[in-house]
Amino acid sequence: MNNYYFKKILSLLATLLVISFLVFSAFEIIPGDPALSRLGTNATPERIAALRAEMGLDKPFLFRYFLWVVECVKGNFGTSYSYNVPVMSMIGEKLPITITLTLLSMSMTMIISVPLGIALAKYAHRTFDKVGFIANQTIMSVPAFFLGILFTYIFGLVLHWFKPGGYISYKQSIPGFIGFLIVPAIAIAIPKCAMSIKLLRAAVLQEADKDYVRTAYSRGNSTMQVMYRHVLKNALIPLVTFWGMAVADVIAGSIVIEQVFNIPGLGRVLLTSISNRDYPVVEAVILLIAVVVVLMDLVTDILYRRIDPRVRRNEKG
Amino acid sequence: MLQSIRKTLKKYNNFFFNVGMIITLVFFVLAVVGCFYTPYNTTEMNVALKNSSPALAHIFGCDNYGRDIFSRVMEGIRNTFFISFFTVMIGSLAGIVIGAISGYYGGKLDEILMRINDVMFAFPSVLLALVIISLFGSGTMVVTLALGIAFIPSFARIVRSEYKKQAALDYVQSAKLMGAKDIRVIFVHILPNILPVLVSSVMIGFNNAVLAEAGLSYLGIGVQPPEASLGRMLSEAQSYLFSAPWYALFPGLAIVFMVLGFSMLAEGISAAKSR
Amino acid sequence: MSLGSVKASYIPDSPDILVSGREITVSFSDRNEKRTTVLDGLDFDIYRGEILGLAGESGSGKSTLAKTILGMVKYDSGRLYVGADKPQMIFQDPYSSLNPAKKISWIMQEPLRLGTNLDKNTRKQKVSEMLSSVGLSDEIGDHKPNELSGGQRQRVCIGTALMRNPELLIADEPVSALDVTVQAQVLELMKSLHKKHGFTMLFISHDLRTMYNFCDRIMILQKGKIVESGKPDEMYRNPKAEYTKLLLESAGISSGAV
Amino acid sequence: MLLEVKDLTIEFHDHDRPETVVENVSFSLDKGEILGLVGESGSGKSMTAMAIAGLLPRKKMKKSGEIIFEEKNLLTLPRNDLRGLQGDEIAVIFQEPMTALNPTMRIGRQVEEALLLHRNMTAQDRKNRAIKYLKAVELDDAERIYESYPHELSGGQRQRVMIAAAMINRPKILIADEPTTALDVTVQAQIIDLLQRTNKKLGVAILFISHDLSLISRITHNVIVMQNGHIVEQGNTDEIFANPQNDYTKKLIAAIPKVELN
Repeated sequence: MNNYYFKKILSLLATLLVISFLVFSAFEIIPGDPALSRLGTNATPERIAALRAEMGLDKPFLFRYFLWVVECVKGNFGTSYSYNVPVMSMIGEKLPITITLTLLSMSMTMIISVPLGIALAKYAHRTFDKVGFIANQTIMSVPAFFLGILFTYIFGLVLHWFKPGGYISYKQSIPGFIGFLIVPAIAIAIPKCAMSIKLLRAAVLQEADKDYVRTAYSRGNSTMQVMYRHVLKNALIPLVTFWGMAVADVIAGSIVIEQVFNIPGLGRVLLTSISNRDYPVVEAVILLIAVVVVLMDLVTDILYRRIDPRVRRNEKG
Repeated sequence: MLQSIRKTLKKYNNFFFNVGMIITLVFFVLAVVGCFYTPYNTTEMNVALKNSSPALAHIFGCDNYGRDIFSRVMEGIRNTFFISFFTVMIGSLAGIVIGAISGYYGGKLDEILMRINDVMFAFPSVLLALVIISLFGSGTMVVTLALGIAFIPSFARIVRSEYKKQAALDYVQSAKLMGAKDIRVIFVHILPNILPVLVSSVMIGFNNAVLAEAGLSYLGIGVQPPEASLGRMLSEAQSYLFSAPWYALFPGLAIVFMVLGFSMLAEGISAAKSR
Repeated sequence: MSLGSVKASYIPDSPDILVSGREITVSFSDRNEKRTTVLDGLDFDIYRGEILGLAGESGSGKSTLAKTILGMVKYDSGRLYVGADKPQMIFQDPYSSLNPAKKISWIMQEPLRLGTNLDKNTRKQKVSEMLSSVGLSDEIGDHKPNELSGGQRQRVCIGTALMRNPELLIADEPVSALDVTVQAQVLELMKSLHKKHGFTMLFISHDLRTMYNFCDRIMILQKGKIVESGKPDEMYRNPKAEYTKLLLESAGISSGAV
Repeated sequence: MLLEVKDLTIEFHDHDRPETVVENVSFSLDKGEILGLVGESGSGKSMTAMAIAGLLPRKKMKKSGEIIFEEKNLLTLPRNDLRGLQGDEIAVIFQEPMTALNPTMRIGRQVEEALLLHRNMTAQDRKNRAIKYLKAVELDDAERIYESYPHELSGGQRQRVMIAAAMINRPKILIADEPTTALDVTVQAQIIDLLQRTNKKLGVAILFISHDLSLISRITHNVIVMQNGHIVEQGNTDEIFANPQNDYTKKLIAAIPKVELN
């Protein structure tokens, strides 16, 4: 068991190393000299050379990669080209916003989708399911940012439930901060929720056809007993994978949602750095998300092994 | 020929497929017509019509420059449609080749390919596209290419698992025993059997491509003004949300229905397959 | 990777031998690199024109032996001689051994398309001859596999395998997925085709009852080793190995007549 | 008479045309009897058995006739009352021990589930009883198996677990739907032997469904031969095998490969 996790963590670290190398070399091969772009085209060659040396750009590629990785591990992602402040402090300030948004929408997704997915499957092919399925399919088709705009209009401008654009920093007031993030979180959660419901419904229906369900009925279980005691655990297996990947997806989705609700989060930082060609910041954000992807992979794996004993066997011995 | 078309139509005659087909056809016609004709010039401004509400002459109303929103939505649909088309083409063709090789041959090659693929797959496609765009700029071509590349892993994953399933079946062994070369087994023997899955995942690909393109153009990446794009229209409409809510509503609905059409088609195809 | 023509690593002493193996060992490694021996130093000969039965339970290695002869599995050590060019195989599950996307006629033409230069009309002619010799009507060729019954499918498989007159036919549990009455018919067909074409057949089965009348010789395999071989009548009357006795007893065949 | 089936007819209504899969089937099962139900695929033998077990879907299917068990008609019995019999008086074992057990639930919980549903017992009592029954089906190391998951057992062990789980409430009827088809011959013989001894020891009546005539001829007291949803012949097993009347029965018996050692 421990041996398995040891191996797993090693392979995840290797994955991270590969990603970091790809990211680093990608920003290496792009045309344009960061020193030049920082000083402008009319700078003297001497000044450029001096700045290149200061930025470490005159060293060999692999050496710079090695230095960069060592510094990243230490938590130092370099200095922003455009703002000349440590990348870490720029990102660190924004992290709580993105994390809160992600946690809020993920928990909404999980809490709402499980009972609804089971309910649809229970009434499969009856009117409730048919109507619910079509509604679900339609909701899945609404992009989160359009939902956000609709919510801004309906809840903000018409009903005045919240003040559009009135973001409250977590430094000012934590309840106010969370209160403001709830509507954006709902906008992110609704399409994800619809997808979870669809997946769970399909998984439950697929499980319901299996032989062990018939065995359960033959012992005198009622439909609800069969669903919750036998089917649910097996049907959650595909959903766990989906949720694991949804976390990274939600973070990516929050980039757009932050624009809609004018929230100064990680997404805003990424977008400005992309347009400013502020590569240390872009690299850091990408690496950060890669870490989340890899971590979620680990969490999914742990959950998987809790739910499905067959997975445990495959790596034993 | 005619008979086989009729047979196919009968096989796919279900609610989801029909609704999806109708919606998609409407958008397809709008996109194609949008290449040659729009009711008004999409860039012509008219101060008198600034933020005017929907009326007979301008059924979707006018935007903050007094441009006809219906015409601009048509143009946006056209752009989204073609960007999505090429995105899915790039993603699916590369995905088929990678997935087929990986799934059919298996072994170490499969392990390495899928390792890379899985990391890329778990990486949100919008973000992957953003990385590529940050490297090469934000034109229409780059966005199409970036999304196309970002879509490869999901296709490769599906195709690989189908090939793995098929390669384990006896008819594949049988074909090899007859003396069929691998390339023939892959494309002549196996490919027709995964076609339904492939078509349905291409439709889901369209669905995701439309969503991703709209998201990116909302961020101002992709189609550049004054050319219309649905996402950018939404982002511009946000400033006038209170005075001209229809400006946001119509491009948004266009995205929703376009996505809905493709997802219904995908649903309909899987439903026909499982019957 | 082209299958079916295995290079001989030695030449057996008798010209009557079509396939022969000496000390054949095959092992697989699982995901944790742990190796399990599936075939453990097998010595066997298959004589020209005979029907050799290969009996054993799941995990005995009988299918692996077939795949080794066909070159689909590599053997770790030992010597193998396969004197037949393009040996063919009939699989257990007639539902997965025919390509679901193709028509029967297309499937049956494929061996000719790949191995001969015959034109389309000649190929079709040959297919229709083969269909009638496996007891199927011509119009079956226009159907797809899912429109056929299990018995019909297995007939098609037999016909396809015989399209290029192979010297060796390996049948891996060819009737165990079929209904009992259909089983009898398919076995009868195979027997009569064997008489007509004179190919050599390796008949893999777990059913000692079926093998009794069908095979000229029987080899009993247990955990990758041959525990006994001989003519069915002698073996059933006087089984030497304990395992053979157990198998016969389990099948309800005691030393008396049943 | 323990169970009586009268004029059982089952129709499917999920396609364009209704399809009759079982038509006018009547037979009875006595206490302690092993009754064979034999036929090829599509004969309706499994449908008949599932109707008795109460496992046919309620929708898209029309059932008529009667299945009388202890003066109750199982076909019309309300579902809650039927559930009271399932797993208590009537138990089932299935063909695929691989898939008939829940892959994510420990063996112990599956074996004792019928106790949980039908008896008022403490958890410890249930466990003791489950282990007793696991031992009774000759599983050595019953305590370990109690804590195992299905994938950790072999096919034969799983089928033994199924039998223990089915017998734990001492049912009056055990429906065995091709219980050995998926197993190896030697394991098959052991399971058959176990079923026969269970029948003798506990007096449970067994409805044994199989396509394997040689197996049926060896273990059943009486046999019913079905074809296309109809009963074509029924009676004492030895008599039918010695002197079949119906053409189809003759054909089936002729299809058993003969082993005549001389």
